This record gives sequence, C-alpha cells and structure tokens, in this order.
Amino acid sequence: MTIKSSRYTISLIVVLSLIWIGNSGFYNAMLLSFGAVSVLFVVFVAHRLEIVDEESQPLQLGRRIFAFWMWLLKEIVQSNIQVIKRIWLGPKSISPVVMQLKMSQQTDMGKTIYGNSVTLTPGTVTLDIEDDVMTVYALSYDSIQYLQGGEMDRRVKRLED
Amino acid sequence: MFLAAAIALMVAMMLAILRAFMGPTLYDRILAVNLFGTKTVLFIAVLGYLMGRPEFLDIALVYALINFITVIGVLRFFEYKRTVDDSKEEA
Amino acid sequence: MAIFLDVVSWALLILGGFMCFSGAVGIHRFPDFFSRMHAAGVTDTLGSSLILIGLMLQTGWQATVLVKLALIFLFILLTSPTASHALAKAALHGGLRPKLGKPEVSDEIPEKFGKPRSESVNNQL
Amino acid sequence: MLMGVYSLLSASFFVLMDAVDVAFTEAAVGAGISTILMLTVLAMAGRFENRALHHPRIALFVVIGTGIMLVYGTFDMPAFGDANAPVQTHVAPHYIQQSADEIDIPNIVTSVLASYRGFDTFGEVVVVFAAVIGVLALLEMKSGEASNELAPAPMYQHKILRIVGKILIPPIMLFALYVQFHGEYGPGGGFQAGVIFSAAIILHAILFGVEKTQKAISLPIVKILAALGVLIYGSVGIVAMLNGGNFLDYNALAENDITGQHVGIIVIELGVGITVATAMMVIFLTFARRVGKANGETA
Repeated sequence: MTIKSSRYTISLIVVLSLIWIGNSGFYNAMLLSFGAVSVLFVVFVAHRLEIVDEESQPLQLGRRIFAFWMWLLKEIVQSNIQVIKRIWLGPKSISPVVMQLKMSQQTDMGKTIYGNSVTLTPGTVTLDIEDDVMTVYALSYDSIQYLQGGEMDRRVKRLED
Repeated sequence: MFLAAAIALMVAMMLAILRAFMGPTLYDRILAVNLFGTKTVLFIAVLGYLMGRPEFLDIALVYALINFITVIGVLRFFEYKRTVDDSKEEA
Repeated sequence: MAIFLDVVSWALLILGGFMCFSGAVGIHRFPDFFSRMHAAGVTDTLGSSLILIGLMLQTGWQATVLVKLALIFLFILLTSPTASHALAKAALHGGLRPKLGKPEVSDEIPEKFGKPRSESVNNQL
Repeated sequence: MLMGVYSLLSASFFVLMDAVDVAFTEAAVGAGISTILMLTVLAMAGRFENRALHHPRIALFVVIGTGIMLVYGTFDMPAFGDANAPVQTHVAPHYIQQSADEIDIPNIVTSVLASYRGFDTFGEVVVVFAAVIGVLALLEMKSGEASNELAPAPMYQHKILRIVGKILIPPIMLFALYVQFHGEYGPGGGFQAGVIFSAAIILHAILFGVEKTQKAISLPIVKILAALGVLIYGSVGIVAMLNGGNFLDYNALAENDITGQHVGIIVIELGVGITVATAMMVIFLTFARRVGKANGETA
C-alpha cells in the first residue's frame, strides 16, 4: 500500500465514521465499538472490490467544491422556475434541441461533475459522454446557448486543478 | 402543514403511477417508477413527521438506496438484453 | 424565532409540494420521453430539496434526525441526475429519438448511436 | 417492475399502519431485491421458454378461485384493529407489557422476533439457507465447464455511473451494518441489514460485471459464510443448553437474565444478517453467471 492509496483509505474511514456517528444517536461503548468494527469491515470489503481510489474519494476537489455547489444551487433554482413555467404553459412552449458540446475537463471525475451538473439543472439533460464530447438534450435553444457560453464548463474545470 | 405537503406528494405519486401504466415506451415507465420512488422517499419522511416518528427516516433512506439500485439494475438488464438480441439478429 | 422558523419551513414545504405536483403534471403534459425527463428532474431536484430543508427546520435540532435528512438530501442530489443520465443514455442507445422543435438549429444525432428502432422498444413489459 | 411499485405501495401502507419493521423489510426485500432477482431470472429463462403445456385459462381460473376463497376467508377475520381479536388477546399483551422488563430493549418487534419467537426465526433462517442450497443444487449441476461470464455491456463508457457507484457503495454497506446493530433501538435487524448489504454487492456486480465482483468476493467463501450464519444462530441455542437452560434460552447465556437476552439477541441477529446477506449474494451471483452461460450457448 502506497502513501497515496492510504490517503484515500483514511478519508473513507473518516467519512464512514461520520456517517455512523451521525446516524446512530447512541453513544455507549458497545455500539461505538460495533461502529468501529463495521467501518473497518466496510473498508476491507471496499478494498477487495477495488473501489477505493481518487474517483470514490475526490480529495483533490478540496474546499472549492462548496463554492461550486452554492453557484450550482442558484442555477438550479433559476432553471427550475423556467421549466415549471413551461410545464404550466403547455407543450407548445418547448422546442427541444440536441447539441454536441466540447468539454474541457481532463479527468473522468471532472466530466462526471460537469455531466451531472448539466443534468441537475432542469431543462438540460446529458445524453452521452464520449471522450471530450458531450451530447446534451435541452428543452429550448436558450439553455443550449447558455451552456455554449461555457460558464459551467469553466467552473468545473477550475475544480480540477 | 405536513398534511398539505403529504397530499401534494400523494397526488404526484398517483400521476407517476398513471404514467407508469400508460407507457408508452419502456423508458417512460422506468422514468415514472423512478419518480415514484423519489416521491415515496419524501412521502415517508413527511409522514414520519406527521406521526411524530422520526425513525421513519431510516426507511426513507433505505428506499432511496434501493430505488437507485433498482433503476440501475432494470436499465442494465434491458441494455444487456438488447445486446443479446442484436447479436442474435446478426447471427 | 420559533414562529419565524415555522413559517419558513411551512413555506418551503408547500412550495416543495407544489414543485412535485407540477413535475408530475409535467410528465403528462409533455409530448415525448425526453421532455418528460426534464419534468421529472424538476421534482427530483428542487422539489425534494425544498421539502427536505423544510423538514430540517422542523427537527428542533435533534442531531440524528438532521443528519439523516441531510444524508437523504445528498443521496438524492447524487443519484437522481445519475439515474436520469443512465436512463437517457439507455433510451438513446435503445433507438428512441427525441422529437425536436426546430430541426434547423439542432446538430444531427450522430449515426454511431445506432439506427432508431422505435418499434422494438415499445411494450416490452 | 410494476411489482416494485406494488411493493413500494404496500410498504407505504405498512408505514401508515405503524408497522415500521414490516415496512422496512418490504422496502428492502420487495422493492429492490425481488425485482432484480426476477429480472435476472427473466434474462436467464426468457431465451428458451418452453411451449406452455397446459392451457393458461385453467391457471387463470385457479388463481381467481384462490383469490375468491382468500377474500371469503378474510370475512371471518376480526375487524382491523378490533381489541377483542384473538391476535390481540393471546400472547401479544404479554409481549408488549413484559418486553421492557424481561428483555429491556426499546424495539418490541426485535424482542418478539429474536427472543420470544426465537424458534420461528431460527426456522426462517434455515428456510433461507435451504433456498440457497436449492438454487445451488439446481444451477450448479453442470459445474466444471468453463463459466462464460455475463456479457459485459461496455462499462467504460458509463463514466458517470461508474464514479457515482464507487462513491455510493461503501456508505450503503455501512448503512446496512448500522441497520444490523441498531435493530434493538429502531426498525431493522438482521434480515433487512442482510438485504441492504447484498444490494450493495449486487450494485457492484451490475456496474462492474460479475467477474470483477467474484474476484473480490469468492463464491466458496460466501457459501461457507452462509452456513456459518445458521451455525451461529444454532450454536447460541446450544451454548444456552450447555449453561443449563433450554435451546435458545438466552437467560442462561450470562449471569444476569437481561444481559443474557441482550447478548443472545445481538448474536443471533448477526447470524441472521450473515445468512441473509450471503444467501442473496449467492443466489444473484449464481444466476448472473448462468445468464452468461445460457446465452453463450444459444447466441
């Protein structure tokens, strides 16, 4: 086990312990020791399943992700209002578009965040990601133009490095 | 107030079920079931408050987990089935 | 303070309920699968967030309840776009094609996704 | 899949009726695992369906007839919530009133399931184990031939699914263990925990392919664990006997009656959890492997 992989293990242990402590609500010695055993067991199984790495424990994103979330939240609220307006206006108000966009992210993690952010903001859905081209389906041309403007792309890119 | 939210969720669930039965495509059905699952999670959480039993949240959490796994499982199944069908057509 | 919290959480709950309801209406009003997906997305994101935050304000600061609600919240935010994306992708590869509004502004849907096979994806259940 | 909706619905009903534990089980078992197992079976059986031997109408008739009889039977049952119903007057009051004194754990359902009705639960665990043996006996008869794995759909393209799956699987497993150990306090226990844990493993198998899951969790070990779970349960009973009590009489496990009950319940819940989790895994993995084989032969 190298230093690098043990970092992810420690992060996993911390996350799992927090989940346990937050969930349990009983802090006697017995349940806490059960918790410790459970966490270790899960870490062991996760190692066997080969799912402990930089993809499952995105440490490199660091603190910047919070700022990104805040920004994303604002976007989500705005686009939600739009979609709901369209729902009540009826099917005539939409004119769906499919577009292929380039994504500037290098890692799969970055692409995932970008793709999921696009899907999370209603009005746009990621249909497919292949290499660095993303196929997006949108309810209207405006949302595509917004994505083409590239603000979200840049923000996700900034998370990466 | 919880009641109002619960009723709204109930109505949403009904509509989702309607869509699940109507189809018309397989994916519509899966979408509706997924929506139904999310609504159920919320519904159970709200219901827990309505009845003053916060341990219902455990169930809601399990639901959220299981719902996701089921949807993915169903999707993978049909994806897999299609690849087999395709290979059959070619043969 | 308590009353203020109550009012805010009521407002959030009602708003969330309304969002979920409109999303459900949306999956009946929109014409095809892909646009319905957006309607479902509305309820998944904003609807559930509003309701869960509304509930969080009503916990009376019991730590475990708060944590559980937060876990549900995170979980929904993580899985719902994933599930939507997987669904959309499966539908696209399964040969379903979205109805497009103005074809002139859309790129062609690439051939690599295979031929449309609308007849075979219907009524498999 | 509509079956899954049905399970969700009935779970909501149980929630309404305040039967938290039942709802929990229904949520986990009905909505998730049964749907996935059904689909796996479909994937396996769908290819070579035999021509129906008997007329489907007869079957329909039988089903409707049974349904009518069942509905008729319920007329004899006491009205829902009737305080004089035999269920309410027989042993239930004893369980509800004495549970706190005799066993001292907050969740009555767990104490009934694990302590008062220890024999019944033991029987259920054995049934689960027997189901595993049955599945293995039916499916593994032609073992020895090179197993050709579930045709891997191109996973490397599913970037989003892969990453999100990786993030989610460990918390799901931890949550299963949380449910396992908090069965005494809230809804939950061995059965539910086992199902959730296996669901995490099944998710891994769905996302990364059965082959990879099997490399991490070898089937022989899982099979041994399944047997071990039943063994744990049974040996608790035997230890109780050695200490001078009856089979599964937890009071004999420790000096103090209540401590004895606690220890007994925790250990047997663990046994139940292990058995259920491994049973689900064995069944799913065996089926999934067979799917690959069957299609390898026909396609």
